[in-house]
Amino acid sequence: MNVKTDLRAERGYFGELWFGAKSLLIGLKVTLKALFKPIVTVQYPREECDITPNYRGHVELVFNPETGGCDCIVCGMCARACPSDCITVKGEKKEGEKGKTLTLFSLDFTKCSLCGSCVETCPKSALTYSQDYNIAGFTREEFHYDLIERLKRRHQQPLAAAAGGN
Amino acid sequence: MHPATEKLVNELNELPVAVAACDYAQRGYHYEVDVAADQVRALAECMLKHDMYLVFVGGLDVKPVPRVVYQFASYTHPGRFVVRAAVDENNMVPTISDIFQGASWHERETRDFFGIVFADHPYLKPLILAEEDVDLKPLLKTEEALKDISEVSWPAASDVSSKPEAKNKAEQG
Amino acid sequence: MPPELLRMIITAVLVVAFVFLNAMILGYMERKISAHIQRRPGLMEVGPHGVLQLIVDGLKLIGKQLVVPEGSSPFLFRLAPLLSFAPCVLPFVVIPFSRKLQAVSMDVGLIYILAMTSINVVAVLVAGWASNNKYSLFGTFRSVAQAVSYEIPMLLSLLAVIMMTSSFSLEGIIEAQKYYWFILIQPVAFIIYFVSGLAETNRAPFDLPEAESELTAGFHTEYSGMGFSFFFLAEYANMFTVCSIATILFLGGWKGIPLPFYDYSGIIWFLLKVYGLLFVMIWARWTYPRVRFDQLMTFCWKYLIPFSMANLLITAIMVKII
Amino acid sequence: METAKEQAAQYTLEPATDIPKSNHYYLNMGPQHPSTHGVLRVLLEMDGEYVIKAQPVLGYGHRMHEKMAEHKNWMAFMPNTGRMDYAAALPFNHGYAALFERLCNIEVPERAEYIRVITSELNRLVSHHLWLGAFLLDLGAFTPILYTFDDREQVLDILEDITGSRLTYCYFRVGGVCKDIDDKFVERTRAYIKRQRERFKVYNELVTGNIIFLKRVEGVGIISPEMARRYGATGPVVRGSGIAYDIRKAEPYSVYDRFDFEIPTGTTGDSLDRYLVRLEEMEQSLRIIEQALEQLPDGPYLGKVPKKLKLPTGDANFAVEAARGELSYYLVSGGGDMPYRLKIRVPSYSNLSLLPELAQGMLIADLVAAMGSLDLVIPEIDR
Repeated sequence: MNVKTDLRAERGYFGELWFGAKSLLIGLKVTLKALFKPIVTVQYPREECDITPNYRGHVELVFNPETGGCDCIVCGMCARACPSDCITVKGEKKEGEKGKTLTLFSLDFTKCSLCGSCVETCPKSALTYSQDYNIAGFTREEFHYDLIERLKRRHQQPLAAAAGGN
Repeated sequence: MHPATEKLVNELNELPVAVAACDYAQRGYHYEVDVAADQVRALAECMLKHDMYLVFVGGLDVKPVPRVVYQFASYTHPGRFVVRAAVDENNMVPTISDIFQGASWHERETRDFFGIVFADHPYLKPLILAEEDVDLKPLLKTEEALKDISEVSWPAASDVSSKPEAKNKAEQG
Repeated sequence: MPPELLRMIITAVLVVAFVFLNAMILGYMERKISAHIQRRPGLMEVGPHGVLQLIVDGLKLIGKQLVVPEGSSPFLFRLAPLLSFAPCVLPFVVIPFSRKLQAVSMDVGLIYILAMTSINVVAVLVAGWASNNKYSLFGTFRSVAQAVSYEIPMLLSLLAVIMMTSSFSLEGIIEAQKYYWFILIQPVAFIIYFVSGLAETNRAPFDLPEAESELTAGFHTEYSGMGFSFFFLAEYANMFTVCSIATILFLGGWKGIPLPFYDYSGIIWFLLKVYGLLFVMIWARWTYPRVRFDQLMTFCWKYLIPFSMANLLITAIMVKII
Repeated sequence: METAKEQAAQYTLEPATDIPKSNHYYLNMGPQHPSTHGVLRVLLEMDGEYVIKAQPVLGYGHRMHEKMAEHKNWMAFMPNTGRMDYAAALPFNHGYAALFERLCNIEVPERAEYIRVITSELNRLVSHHLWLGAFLLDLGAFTPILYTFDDREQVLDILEDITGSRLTYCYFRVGGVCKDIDDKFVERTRAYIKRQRERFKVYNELVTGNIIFLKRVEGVGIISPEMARRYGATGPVVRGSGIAYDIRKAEPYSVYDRFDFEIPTGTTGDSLDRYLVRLEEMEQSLRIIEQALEQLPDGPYLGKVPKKLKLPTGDANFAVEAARGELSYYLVSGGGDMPYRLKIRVPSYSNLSLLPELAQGMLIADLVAAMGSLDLVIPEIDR
């Protein structure tokens, strides 16, 4: 299929003038119309866009309300699946419990490429994506996240706020 | 087989090159060609004559000698050729950049990554790497990782039945 | 102090103040109009709807260092912004803002203005040459060639009006439009003048001397701080001058239906017309792509000059007959 | 032969015109220049405003993806594919996933193939929107880029809802895709198609018919079919030259053979043709998406894939039509789950390589227009 070729027509001296003037006026019409249309942008730091719940930010541990912690069994699948080696998981064996207990889950977000391998390989579905998208910091260390700490903070703050209200 | 491809294959058979038809569904190309370094130019001219275009030129570091891989295809009919040329004793292959001008950059890149020299190339300066990295050759394999050419080729047609993917399928099932 | 000297000082202060104010208004207008054409809000941060942004920008520019590049000619490099700014201020002296508001009444007012606006090209030449930058030099080449060739249709189109009024005096031309505006009988001259005016002030689609996508910033690539802001001021002052000439010659100057505030209706009408034309200039800039250099020249020599000459000829015949 | 060997062994052979004539001079366009889009540097030998010789200098954004591929299994390398062509990452995902499916003979559920086609075509629209805005920005029109970005945002929102990211997607998996689409997606996509059709009118009024635009692109940067072939140009560049070559038709992959769409071609091979071809391609993409949504079957979105793929020894190639042309992954495997060698043939690389010949004798303004019409993505060239 050929694209339209009428744009290439020989128009002659006055034909070109007429064609040109008309096209320029049509262009002005388009922009004038736009001038009176509502704006489509968002004043970013003042207002923020609604982010879709499917947004895939960095990983977070999933809160399990029954245990009050997370479901991680320290199998290390996520750390092995990570293409950039940015996950470190450590756990220790405690007396009277089967399996290990999570003691450290750190994510080096500076290296993460947001592929989602860790979330997909997790056998206990203990990992999920965070919704944070406007992340900024001054040092690299600010992006070395301690996910256990983050989990605690996320689920203690509402409680503390409620307590403060009372 | 498209008649134009057939003509090309017939002409290639007249050169001292080994042309083998392949299963497109399995490999994604139609013909595999093995060629010696001194026949590369004749082959490229033949490709040019038969309306093929150059898809890419790349290197492949294998024992006993590295290969230069060319791929040709056509705008008008299906027919994808993968050409493997063994470098000569000086680690050289003649350039085809005067036949397919697009090869010039690909050859420079291959020089960057593999150190394969393209004889008579008019301007074999590093393209992608910096000029001081002329001896870096990042894609060359280490001694232990280096494999023989037979270890990275499809098994010969006779033992098609023992294709590994058949095994894969069995694992799936 | 002799009253004449006092008058001159007051005029000078007012004119320079007006140039700065005009640049601020136009800068705000340009950014707001472009924003809304592109469907974004534009300036919103400093002051309500960002009205104070231009003041902050001005302060920022004053505070910045004027970096003189290595290998440049430091004297000429520093001279060029001043050379660009000074002649732009002078035309304001003779522009009749209303019947009573005019600093100096001059019989050859029009010629004076045209002479002053032509100096700008020298400043651009000096700026581009002194910068020791190839992009700047490109911008300069283009600017000089463009300004010189577009002067011809511009003057030819103005000549048609001058022939009808037999006067170079701006008040005289306004008085001659007692019953109708000259745009009605000289539409071709008006269009040619306006297009040449766009080219003379290096406004898009004729902004080749500072074509961003080709020459990064053209002749003022190397300028920073106040050096840059002088070019910026000069551009807006030139735009105002071009539009006020168009208003005076074709749109009846300060003439208009008397408004309730009688004393000021002249100046209100004048500014309304001028800023209306300036709006069109800005509107066009944010609509069109940039022309190529040879096309710019072709357009001038193939269309503008023949048309303005034909227009002049017809005007001459009509003046003779009537 | 002996001299040829010596010459080549030196690696530092200068081109004949390295020393400019007295009235010629060098101009460095880039790596930081408003119209080189990223870190491309073009070394220009100029005579006044005319370009005598243009030499692109590459490698400023080089990351050696091909080496990384040799040390990663398919899943670990998948994010890398999206980072080569940031403007249209999904076709790059697609080629890599499909290459492994071909090598290991893995079945992909039909629904997954449809999802792949729909999202890839949406991504092509994203890429063409970006190109359209940037191309006009190169020509000095500031406003269209904001309009195209407005439309592009609509597609990005749809894609983000499904893939979770906006630009460097990592959505396809060997055997399917990682997340199913839902009714909301279908609905939004339909609404978007309707909106986009309306918007083409605006583009045509504002840009296509504009006399200044036509004058800037007509007859500029003419690539003859013969020249395109010698350089291996593909995609809209070669279609602009009048050759109806599209991998989606020539070597149909996925389910592209089930849709009724046409390959737009130009007549002269100038920048205007490439512009019109891309604009028409956007329309054709909408058609494909419409048909795919119509035919969308139910079923699983991810097939059965062994946990650890075992590659057979041998080589395979997979070519897809990326937004800029033919993308070929050529994989040589020596067993195991990692490639022995992966050659990535990217479209912009060949498309840019014709610039030195194209640029000869051009005005610098035309060079900017011609480069814009080639639609270059530099990270893809540098890899």
